[in-house]
Parts: sequence; C-alpha cells; structure tokens
Amino acid sequence: MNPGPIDLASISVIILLCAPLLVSLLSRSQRLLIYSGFALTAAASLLAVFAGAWTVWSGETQKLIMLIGLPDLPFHLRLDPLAGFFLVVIGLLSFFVSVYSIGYVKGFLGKRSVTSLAIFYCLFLAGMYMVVLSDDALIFLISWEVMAAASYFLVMFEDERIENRRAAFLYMVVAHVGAIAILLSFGVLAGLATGFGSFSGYTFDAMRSAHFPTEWATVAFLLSFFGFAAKAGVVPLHVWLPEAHPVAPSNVSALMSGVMLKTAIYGIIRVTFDLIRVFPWWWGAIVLVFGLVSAVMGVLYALMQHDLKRLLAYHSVENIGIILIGIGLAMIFTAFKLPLLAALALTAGIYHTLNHAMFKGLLFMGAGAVLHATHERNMEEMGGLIHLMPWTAALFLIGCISISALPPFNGFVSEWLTFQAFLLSPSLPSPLLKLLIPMGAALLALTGALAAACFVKAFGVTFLGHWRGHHRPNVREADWPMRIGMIMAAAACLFLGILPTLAIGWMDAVPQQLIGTSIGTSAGAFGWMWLTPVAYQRASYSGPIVFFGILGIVIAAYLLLHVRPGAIQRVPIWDCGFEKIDQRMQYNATSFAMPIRRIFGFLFNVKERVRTSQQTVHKAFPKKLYYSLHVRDRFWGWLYKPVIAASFWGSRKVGRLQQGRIQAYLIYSFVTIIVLLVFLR
Amino acid sequence: MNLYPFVMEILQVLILLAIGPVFVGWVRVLKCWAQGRSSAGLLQPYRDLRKLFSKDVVLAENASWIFRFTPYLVFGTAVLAGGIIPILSTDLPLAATADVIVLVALFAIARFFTALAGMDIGTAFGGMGASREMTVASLAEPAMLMAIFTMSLASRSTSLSYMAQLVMSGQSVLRPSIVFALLAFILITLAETGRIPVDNPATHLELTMIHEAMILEYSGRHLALIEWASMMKLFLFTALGIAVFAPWGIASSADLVAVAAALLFMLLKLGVAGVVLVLIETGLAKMRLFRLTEFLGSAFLLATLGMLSYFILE
Amino acid sequence: MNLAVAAQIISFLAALVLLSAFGMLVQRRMYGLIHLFAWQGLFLSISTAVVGFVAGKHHLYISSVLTLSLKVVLLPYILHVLIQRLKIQKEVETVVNVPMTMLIGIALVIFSYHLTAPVREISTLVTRSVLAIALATVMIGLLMMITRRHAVTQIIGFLAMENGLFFAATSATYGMPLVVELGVALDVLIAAFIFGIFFFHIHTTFDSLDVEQMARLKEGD
Amino acid sequence: MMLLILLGIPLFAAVVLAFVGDRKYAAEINILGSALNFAAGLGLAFQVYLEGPSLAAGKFFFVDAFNVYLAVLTSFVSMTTAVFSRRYMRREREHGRVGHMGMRFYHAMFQVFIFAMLLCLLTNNVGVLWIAMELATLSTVLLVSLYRTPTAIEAAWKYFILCGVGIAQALFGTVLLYFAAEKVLGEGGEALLWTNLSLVSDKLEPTVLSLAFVFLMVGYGTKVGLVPLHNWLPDAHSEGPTPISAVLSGLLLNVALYALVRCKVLVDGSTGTHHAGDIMMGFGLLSILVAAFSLLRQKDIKRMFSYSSIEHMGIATFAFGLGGPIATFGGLLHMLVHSLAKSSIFFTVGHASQMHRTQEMDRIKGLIKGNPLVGWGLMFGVMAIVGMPPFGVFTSEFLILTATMKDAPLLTPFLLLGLAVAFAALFRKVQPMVSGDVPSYQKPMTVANLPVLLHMALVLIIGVYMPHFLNQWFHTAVELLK
Repeated sequence: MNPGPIDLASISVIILLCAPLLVSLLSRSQRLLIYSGFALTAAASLLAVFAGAWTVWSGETQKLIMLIGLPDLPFHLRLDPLAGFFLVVIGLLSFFVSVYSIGYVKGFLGKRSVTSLAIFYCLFLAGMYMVVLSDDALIFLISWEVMAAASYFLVMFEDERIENRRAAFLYMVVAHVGAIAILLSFGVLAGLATGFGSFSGYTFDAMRSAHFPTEWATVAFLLSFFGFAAKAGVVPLHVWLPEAHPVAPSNVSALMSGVMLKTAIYGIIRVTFDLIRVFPWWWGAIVLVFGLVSAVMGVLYALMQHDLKRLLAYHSVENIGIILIGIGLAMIFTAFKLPLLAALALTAGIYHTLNHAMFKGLLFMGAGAVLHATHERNMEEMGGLIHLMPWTAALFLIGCISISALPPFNGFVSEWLTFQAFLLSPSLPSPLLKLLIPMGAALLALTGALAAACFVKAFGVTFLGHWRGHHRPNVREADWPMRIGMIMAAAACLFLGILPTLAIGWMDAVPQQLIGTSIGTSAGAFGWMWLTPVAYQRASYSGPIVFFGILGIVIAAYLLLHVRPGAIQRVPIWDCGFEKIDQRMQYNATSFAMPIRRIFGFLFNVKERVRTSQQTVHKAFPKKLYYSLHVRDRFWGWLYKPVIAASFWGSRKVGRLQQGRIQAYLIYSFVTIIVLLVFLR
Repeated sequence: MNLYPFVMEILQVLILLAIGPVFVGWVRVLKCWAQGRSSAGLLQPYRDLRKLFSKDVVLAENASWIFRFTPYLVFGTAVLAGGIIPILSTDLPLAATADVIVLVALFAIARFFTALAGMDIGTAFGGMGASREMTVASLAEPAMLMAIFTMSLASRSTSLSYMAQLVMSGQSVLRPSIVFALLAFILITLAETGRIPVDNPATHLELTMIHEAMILEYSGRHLALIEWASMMKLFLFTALGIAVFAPWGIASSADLVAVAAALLFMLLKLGVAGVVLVLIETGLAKMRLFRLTEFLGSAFLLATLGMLSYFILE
Repeated sequence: MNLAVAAQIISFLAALVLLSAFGMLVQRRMYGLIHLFAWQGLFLSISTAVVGFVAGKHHLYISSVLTLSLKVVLLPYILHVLIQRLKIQKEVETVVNVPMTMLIGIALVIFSYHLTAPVREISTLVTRSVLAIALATVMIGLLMMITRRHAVTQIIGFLAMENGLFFAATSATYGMPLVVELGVALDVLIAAFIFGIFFFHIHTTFDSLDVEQMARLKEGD
Repeated sequence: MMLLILLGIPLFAAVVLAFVGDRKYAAEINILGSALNFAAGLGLAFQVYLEGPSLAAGKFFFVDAFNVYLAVLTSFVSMTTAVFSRRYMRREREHGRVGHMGMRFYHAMFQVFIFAMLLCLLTNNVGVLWIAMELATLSTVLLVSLYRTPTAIEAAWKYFILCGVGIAQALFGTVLLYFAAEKVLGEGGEALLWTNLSLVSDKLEPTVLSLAFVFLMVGYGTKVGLVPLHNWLPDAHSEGPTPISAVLSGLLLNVALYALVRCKVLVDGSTGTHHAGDIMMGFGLLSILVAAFSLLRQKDIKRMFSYSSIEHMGIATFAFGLGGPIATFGGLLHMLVHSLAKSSIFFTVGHASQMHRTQEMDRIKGLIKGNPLVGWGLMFGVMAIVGMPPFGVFTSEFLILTATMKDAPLLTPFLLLGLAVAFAALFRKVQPMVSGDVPSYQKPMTVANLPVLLHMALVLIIGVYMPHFLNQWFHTAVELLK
C-alpha cells in the first residue's frame, strides 16, 4: 500500500516521540544535541506540513486505528481537512521556530543544560500534532494533557526564578481544570452517543452519528467551551497567559502563543461543527461576545505593558478574540441556515488563525532575538536597536504591520473578511441581532486601531530613538539560523497578505467539510489577483495591486527626486534651545500609552503615585520627583483571588475535623453508624 | 480593448496631484476672507512645495531608514487612493482594488509610518505627536466603520463605485440614515485630516499640535512630500464624501462631455465643501485632547443612529 | 431442661451481661473495672455453654471454654499484672456526667432493640431476643471508649465490645464456624499482648496513661 | 497448589527473619522471600489465565479474576518495597533510629503483614477474611510505632484503637451475614464461603443484609480510610517507616476496599436495590472533597501523600458505588494504578526526606538538581497521581468521570471541585521541592532506583497500552461484581 498523508503525519509524530531518547543520549555534547535535535524537529514539522497540505488539497479523509490504548478502545487517528489545516498551521510555525531555535538555544550554552528543554520541546510538538490527529476522546485528552505538561516544563525551564514557578503553576492548574471540563463534556457526548454499555461511545465517529437532545448538547458545549477557553486564554480566564508566555524561553513562547492556543480553537470547531453539528444560534452569540470582550480587553491591557513579551502575550488574547468572533459569526449564520455567509465567517476565522500563527510567531522570535542580545525584557530600558540589529528590526516591523491589520500584509486580509462577515449580518432574520451585531463590528474596528497604536509603541520604543537604559550592553545582531527562521515567517506573512485568493482557495475544503458550502469559487472568481468574498459588486480587494502599486509609486517618486543629487547633512536634533536634552527625555512606553490610559482608565486597576523628595528648597521646585505606576489586571482580583481565598477557607474548615483527640474520632464513627442505621430504617 | 478607463485613471491621479494643493489654497483663502485678512492666493501651496523641493535635506543624527522611507510611503498611499476613489468616473480599472474599508486601512498605514517616523528621531515632540495621533485614530476608527456600515446597508456594498452608482441611480433620495451618516462622516473627516477642532495644521505650539509634532524634524523634499500628501488627503476625504453622499455628476458612461461635466461638478462641490469646512473651522475652537472622546463619541453616536434609523424607519 | 427454661436462663444471663456493661460504663476504679469485665466474660461463657447444650452444638462448648480461659482468666490477669507493674492501681479516673452517660446508654439499648426488631421477626431461634442485647453491649463499649480518657479503660471498653460481638456470635446465631471463633480468639490474644506493650511505651513516653495528652497530631492552624 | 505456596512463603520468611532479622544479610533474605513470593504470584496468575478461577485446600481458598490481580499486585509491590527498604532501613539504622530488635521485628512483621494481606485476598471464607484483616492491622501497629517517638506512639495508638473498633463493627456485620446465610445454606463453615454466598445472594434476607452492610461498611470503611472514619490514616501513614507507609497506602487500603466490594456484591444481590451503592458513593464523594481540601495546607510530605491516598480510595469507592461496567472497570483499574504510583511516590519521598533529614516540605528543595532520579521520580509520580496522561491513573479517572457524567451528572461538579483542588494543592507543594537550586544541607545519597523506575514504567505502560489478559480479568471481574 502506498503511504497516505496520515501515515506521514504519524511518522512525524513517532519521530518526535523518539527524539527525546536521542537527545538524552547526546546530553554529553550539548552543541551537537542542539543541532541534531532541532534539525530533527524541523524535519518532522515539514513532514507534518506536507501531510496536512496534501489532505486539505485532496479534501479526503483518512483514518488509522493504532494497536495501543485500551484493548476495547484502541487509539483512533483521523486526518480530515480540518485536522489537516491545523496540522499545516502548527507544522509551519514549528518548522520556522525549530530553525530559529538552533540559533536561540545556543545562547544557553555554558549557562545551563538544555537537555530538558530539547526533550520537552519534542514532546510539546508531538502533543500538538496528536491533538489534531486524534479521533476519540481518550487519545484526544491524553495528547491534550501531554501538550500541557510538556509546555509546563518548558515554562519551568529556568526554574530558579520565582516568577517562572508561579506562572508555571498557575498555567498548569488552569489548564488541568479546563481539561477536566473537556473530559466531562466528552462524557456527556459519549454517554448520549451509545449508553455506557460499551467503550465504543468514546470514538468521535459514534458521536458524529449520534443525535443529541438540545439541553444535553448545551451542557456539553458549555463545558467544552469553558475548557477550551481556559486554554485559549479567553477573558476572563486569560490571567495565566500573560504570566506564563513571557517567562518561557522565547522559541517556546512563540510556539505557545502562535500555535498552542490554536489547538483550543481547533477543539471548539471540532466539537461544535463536527461532533454536535446542530445547535441554536445563541451558542454562536456566546462565542461572539466572549471573542469581542477578549479582543478589546486584550489589546487595552497590552497597551499598558512595558515588558515586550508580556505585551505580545496580551495581544494573543486579543487575536484569539478576533478568531472567536469569526467562529461565533459562523455559528450564528449556520444556526440560521445561511451556509454561504457561515462559510465566509468561518474562512475569516481560520484564515486569521493561520495568519496569527505566522505573525505572532515572528514577533515572539523577534522579541527573543532582542532578549538574546540585550538580556532585557523591559522596553523602558531599550531604544535605538534598529541601528544595531537592522535585520531583526526590519523583520519585527513586518510582524508589527501584519498584526496591526494594515495592508498589504496578512493580518489585514483576515480582519477584512471578518468585517465583510459583519456587514452581511443584516441578512439575518432576527431583528435584534441585526441591531446588535454591527456594534461588534465597531468594537473590532476599535481593536484594530488600538493594536496599531500598541505596535507603534512597541516598535518605536524598542527599536527607534536613543537607547534609554543607563548602561548600554554590547548588542550584536541575531545569528543566521535565527534570522532565517524570522525571514521565513515574514515571507509567509507577506505571501498570505498579497495572495489571499490562493490561500483561501486552498483552505476551501475546511468549510466544505464542516458547513457544506465554501466561498472558494466566488472568492477567486476573478483570478488570483482579485479577492471578492461574496460578489464582485459587494466588495473586493487586490493585494498585489496595493503592494506593487505603493511600491511602484514610492520607487518612482524616489527616482524622480534623486535625478538631482541633493546633499543630506546630519545634524543633532533640535533641542528647542535647551542644551541638557538627554535620552531619558524621550517618550517611553508608559508615556506613550498615557492618553489611552486616561480614556479607558475605568477598565484597569491603576495605582499612580507621585512623590517629591524631602529635601526641597521650595515645594514648587522639588529636587526630585518620584513617579510610580502600577496597572494590574482587574480579573485577577475579580476571578482568581476569590477562588483561591475560598479554597483556603474551605481547607481551614476541613482541618477542624482532624483535631487530634481520639475520643472525637471515636465519636465520628459512632455517629456514622447511628446515622447510617437511621438512614436505613 | 478600449483605453478609456486607463485614460480616466491617469487623469484622476493628475487631477489629484494638481487640485489637492489648490483645494487647500482655496480653504486658506476663504479663511482669510472670513477673518478679514488678505490672502496669499490660491496657488500659495504650490509655491511652498516648490520652495521645499528645492531645499536640501537636513536629517537628525540617529534618524534611521524608516524616517527617510516614510515620506515616500505616505505620498504613495495618497496617490494610490486617488486612483481608487471615483472622482471623475465610476468606471475605473483600479476601482475594484479596494473598497472603503481597504481605503481607510491605506490611510491607516500612512499614519502608522508617520507615527514611527515621529518616534524615530527620539525627541519628546515626536513621541508626543505619535501617541496623540494614534489615540485620535483609534477613537475615530469605530465611528468611521459605523458610517461606512450605514452606507453599505443602503447600497448593499462597500465597493465605492457601486455605492456611488446606487446613489446616483436615484432610488436613494434623502434618507435619514444617510443624513446621519453624512454628519458623522464630516466629524470624522475633521479628525482624520487633522483640522480644527481636533488639530490645527497652522500651529506649531508645543502642547496643541498633533500631526505637526510628528513631522517636526522633516525638511526639504521629505517635508514637501508629506505636506503634499496631507493636502491630497484632505482632497481625497472630500472626494470620498462626495462619491459616497453626493456623487451626482460623476461620469459613468464613456464620453468626453460627461467627463468635462463631471470635472465641472467636482470643482463646484469642492468649492461648497471648502466653504463648509471654513465655516466649521472659524466657528469652533481647538479642543483639549481629552475632550476628543466626546467629539468622536458623538460621531459614533450619529453613525449608530443612522444605522438604527435604517432598520427602524426604512 | 426444655427450651422455655433455657430461654429464660439465657435471657437472664443476657440481662446480667448488659448490667455489667452498664456497670463498667460508670465504674471509676481500675480493679473494679477488671472484675466487672471478668464477670461479663463469665456470664458470656455460661450462656454460650447453655446455648450449646440446648442447641446440641458441641463446638460451642469449646468456644465457651475459650471464652472462660481468655476473657475470665487470661485477660484480667494480664491487665492486673500491667496495673501492678505500672503502679496505677490507685488511680481513680474521673467520669464526666454519669447520669447523662447512663441516659445515652439506655437510649442505645432502646435503639438497638428497635433496630434488631426485623431480625427477631424472621429468626426462629430461642436466643433471637439476645441480639438486641449484644448490639447494645457493643454500642455501650464504644460509648465507654468515648467517655473515658484512660488508656486502660479504653482497652477494657474495647474488650467489652469484643464481648458483645462474641455474645452475638454465639447466642444470636448458634455460634459461628469454629475456625472463625478460633481466629477471633487468636486475634484478641495478639491484641492483648500489643496493648500490653503499648501501655509501657505510653507510660514511659508520656509518664501517664492519659490519652488526652496524645493530641499532638492534628491539622494545626 | 500455587496458591498455598504463595501463602506459605511469607510465613516461612517471617519465621526465619524473626531470628536473623538483624543480620547484615537480613534485607537480602527479605528481598529473596518477596521475590519468590512474586514468582509464585505470577505462577498463580498464569494458572488463572489458563484455567480460569479455581478453589484450593477444599473450598477454603479460591482465586478468581477479581482477587488474582490484587494478589499479584500485592506480591509485586511488596517485593519492590523490600528492595527499597534495604537501603532505606540501612540508612535509618546508621542514623540510629532503629536497633537490633527493631530490625528483627521490622523484617518479620513485614512478611507477616504480606501474609495477612494475601490471606485476605485469597480466602474464600468471609469470617477468615475478617480475621486476616485484623491480623494485618495488628501486624502493622507496632511497625508504625517503630521509632518510639511520642508522635509515632500516638499515631500507632490511634491506629490500633480506631481500626480495632472499626473492625469490630465489621465482625458484627459478618455475624449478621452468617445469621442470614445459615437460613439458606444451613449451619457450619459452608455458610460463610463466598463461592456459596454469591450463588444464593438473591435468597438472603434483605433486611438483615442491609443491616449487616451498615456494619461492614463502617468496619471495612475504617480500614479503607473513608471520611469520616479516616482520622487514623494520615497519622499512621506519616509516622511509620516509609516502606511501611508505602505498603499501607499502596496495598492495605486496596485489600480493605476489596473486602468491602465483596460484601457489597452480596448485599446488592439480596436487596436488589442500589442503597449500598448510594452509601458508598456518599462516602467516596465525602472522602474526595475532605481529602482534597486537607491537602491544601499540609506541611509534612508523607502526611500530604497519605491524604492523597484517602482521596484516591474515595474515587475508587465512588466508582464501585456507581456501578455499571465502565465505572467498575475504572474502579478496578484505579486500585491497580494508584497503588503502583503511590508506592513509588513514597519511595522517592523516603529518599528525599532522608537526603534532607526532615519531612518538612518547606526545607526540601532542589531535588532534580540534587538527585535527578528522586526529583523526576517525585515529579512524574505526582503527575501520575493527580491524573495527568499518559499515566494510567488518568485512564481510570477518565472512565470514572465520564461514567459519572452519564449516570449521576449532578455529582460531577463536586468531583470536578475535589480533583481540581487536589491537583492544585499537590502541585503547589511539590513544584518548589523538585525545582530550584540545591540547598546547603542536602546530603547526596545512593538511592534504590530500580523500584521507582519499575513502578513508573508500569503506570505509564498501563496508561497507553493495557495488556490483554488484564483487560480480560477486569471484564470478568466486572461481570462478577454486577
């Protein structure tokens, strides 16, 4: 038999599962370990990409039943277009990141052993691939938790730092609680699929062929949505995310933010569209609302950060929100039997999934390069890096443009599609939704604009201006493996932005599989140059023309203006006649965000204090001013703190039981007997 | 193939480049009259540009390539937008390149780079300008989108030429939703093009300027390009408003008479628009930055009202 | 003798067992306790023998002898010796709130009577009414362990419970299989040695046998 | 035949060790005995696998799918524990915590304890089951107080008294059972044989049996450590020598639960209602919640893990109470994997506390850097015990939870709460112990790595690939326990 895509995929998983052995053998010679280990993961990722792309292309589904697992419930694998698409998303970024890691991880050489990093990196990738491949509840949860555990250890990598431990612990607890919720929802589905007479109910096939009463289906959906939302970092469950992602090694944070969150998106799509299939419109409304809230809150909190990686982590919350908006709209349209619009919204959602993976991966890799060079995560201490690391700066800029949804890069296309989906909502029968959904569009617009502001800040403060820190480290440009990793990601961003028609035509099979219709034909109706989602009259966008048009005009203008050689003279900046101007007087992250902090202040938990030093000649002219600002995440106080307090309260109360006197214990058993006997009579 | 659309395309771009400065000059002239000053004439902007182009470039020490790239990019986006908005004719080969949303995004990328350039040289002014500009923009965006949304409700499309054609075909006479949308659009235009009461292009007073603060360090041809681009931007927004709300006269058929008529109509409308603009600018005073939330909030409110009234009244 | 007489004898003995149980519940002095315990064992063995005689179960004689030797002779002796060794014969333990304890005990008797009613319905044995007493004895033994704070008294309470159980085993159901009874006896024996050892450990470590001191292990705040 | 050998070896070893238990080679003898024992266990398993259930020594002993795997498990864990205790006890002796008599006593009693448990599992006679259970208690009481510290003695005393009282209740229940049985089966030994009882369970008098079940539940429930009868357990498990803690947590609880389940089957058969199951579910749920919340504020490492044992016994009890093929399957699997994982955790804990000379968790740090095997062993052990895949505990919890979602959905929130709190509590405590840098007072030591590796490997394998014969046994057991 000739090997099909699923065989390739499982081969790559097997490679990743066996890699740890090799790695642990090589732990003597760390350098060799890094090269071989990450080369191996890169190869495996490419294999997975190939398998996934092949599946989506051919649009056919393959199954595989493994020999391991419970004897009555062997592990079922299945590779359908949806799984294939996510396989591509994950594989592509993990390929880029694996290449990048070869350069990045070398930074740890001599400082600490990277063996555990490499091992858990492999397991992490394997877990993610298995999640999308798995086709029964047991293997799904196993791979889900393997993924979580591996990433937990990766977050713990530099475990002597207290904040790493704290973040890792928080992450682990949230992830596990979510996993239990998912488990329970599968319990509902399996129980309804075939009672619990046998183990067969746990396979997804059984669930697909089953028909669920609405109330039970709702229970299942809410449970699974809670679980997946906890993993995806949807507000208000997101608090762990900005703690955990920044402290992990940057290549890992790229993967966690870029693709691990996407597995949760995959889960939501899989459960709702594939397993339950028939659902009321308000499920979609729930998803939509959570998406909107996450998008706005995520970007607003991101604006308040001055730690580069934290900022990016909060932007993951935002983008997950945008993806959920697309999916929510798709669910609403599906519920109202508008398949074409549903296909449009779904395409927008998954296209943004792919795009976000690319540019968020790129951004985290860039942040990693900066961290690697300056050993500094606080933007207030940076500046002017564009002169020292031009490559990184340029690539990071591409990431910034993409994530700020600006043409001609990829972030824009998917947000534009989402807008189109919004604009089509008037065709919904329910008048209330007609009125309310456009508000969502406005919120999305707000999100996009704020994101742009946030990345002007991020790029401007990090790479532009003068160095703000006190002591300036000798910064060196990232080495070639890192650069190549970033270049590939940037190229992907550009390609997906300029030629969306091809990408959408390719990923057509996914809505085809889930909804039954697709927009591929209409979107590509006018050839590869014109993207016309619904109809030519409705709306259209041409990436190539925008890109090459602007480029052409720029070049033309440049050439025209340089026919006459004009001398350029460099001078110090204009200091308004005030000689003592220095780099501490530049705008920094905090001051940049000040107007927005003022305007949206009610959403944050802001502690702002100005203190004048004691020895002042006159209170109007203090010698020194001390300014301190703390912006805390409100949801920590609203959601997490109370839970923690409650559980400790409970444990204090329970502790009373064990109070030491043996007589009391005897009384317990005495009373127990009496009570049971009474209960029995 | 008939060359007509391509001719139109080129004609539009030329008109944009040519009339952009004149329009600004017209506004200044009107303003002088309104304030009882004697004006410098319609063509003063041309002279300014020529002066700037002929000057050498003085660059801050640590200005990076971004600082030098930005003027060309800003100019480029403006020109490209000119090729898309139906100024004279709705039958343009590039019309399908971008619908309204993409157009807004085009202006956004120009703004993005301007803000970066402001931060590049590392003065306090640049950062301040960038910060304020992005804040204003982020507040203007939702209102802008609501206005677009309302219009696209009426004309089931976001593609400019189709919106224009629909309005022209006349089945949409005076509608409450469109009126509200128009009002909202005017407010947003003031914010986007940096006019009073949001920003004052004429001032260089540290604490009030927004756009000027970002480009403070520019000189020579760079400054010229940016100035020109901003003039075109004002023109483009006006043209956009005209195309969406009062497209009557824009040629849709291919004969020179129609085009000539369209040109005439356009000049007429621009004149009126200039008057309106000047009335607003002389009538209002520059706002404090933090009162802009109210200003743009009311724009958002108007747009939303337009949307509601579409569903409720029509 | 005929069944009726036997039944009367057995019931009488049962009453005595119960009485001795109550006696132990409120007895303050060590020796008194041990003697009462021995008496209880004696009644137990007699009733066992009678039952065996009536029902013609000869293995019950063995268990009766077992009881006699273990509960009447051996265990009291061991306890006696221990008390001598540990020099605690003079110790008088305070029993809190005697009337209350008594009331609870009586309540337990009623309760167990009420509880075993259905069993009595279906049983055909002459000794069926004894089950209630047995259960009551067990409960009272437990109650005694709860109310007392002296290690030795707790052990005696424990043994009293065993007595109750044994009583149930022999009388309620003409005796368990012999192997079981032997095993039980063996366990009791081992238990006796173990608590013997324990008394010394406790006494040496805490230099008193008051179990109230042994409250170190708890969930501290 | 195999069966008698299986029972005979520990007795013999006990006798031998009672004399030479303090010699240098005593530990090796101990290991040898347990190893032979395990071999016999395997032989028995093989026999059962080939020929199915069988009786031995008349009808006195019997072996079926349910008890054979527990027997093998018992012999296996006792062997690994013996291997572990070799180094551990030697170290303890160097620290001067135990003397000659202590060692002799320890080794002898260890074997007696194994014998008692195997007897519990393999006997066919419900009365003898009780006796063996009592014997198991008595044989470990003095091991708990081996160190003679005040707390040790206190713990042992509580263990002795509480379990004695509990087990007494169980005897009363047994008496009632016999009382009901003799009506049907006539008097004499026949009437207490499980094989006979299970055949006629539907003829037994329901009222009597439901009465009996209360006492059996309280009695054996005390040994299982179900809340609120659990108070002896944390003390006893935390104060004794670690090998004893390992077998107590890993094996004795299982055996007690085994007894309880056997009785429950009879009661269900007779009453035909689900009352017994409901009671067990109640106890199970209460145990899970109380244990989980108690875990949150532990300071002593062994105490913490004994609370986790309570939690897991609660889960298993809950599963058996829930009934139904999947839940019962899960319960059986859970007993197996929990005892494997928990005992290996105790091995690592023992080494860790010896490396730091304390059981205070706040003073135990940097295990992974200090001793990778102990560190990772503890880490993965804990991940296994809190139900992280791919370890076997996850599989069982998966089955149990999903089944609950089907049959008693209203209880799942409490389960979710309990499991989540337990997870958070354990991780919160373990993470600082394994991570970070090595403290100055940490003494490096050679550790017995075979037991830990063996146990973790088994737990892992069962998680991803359950062997066919095990599956088959579980299914027959499920049929048995219907």
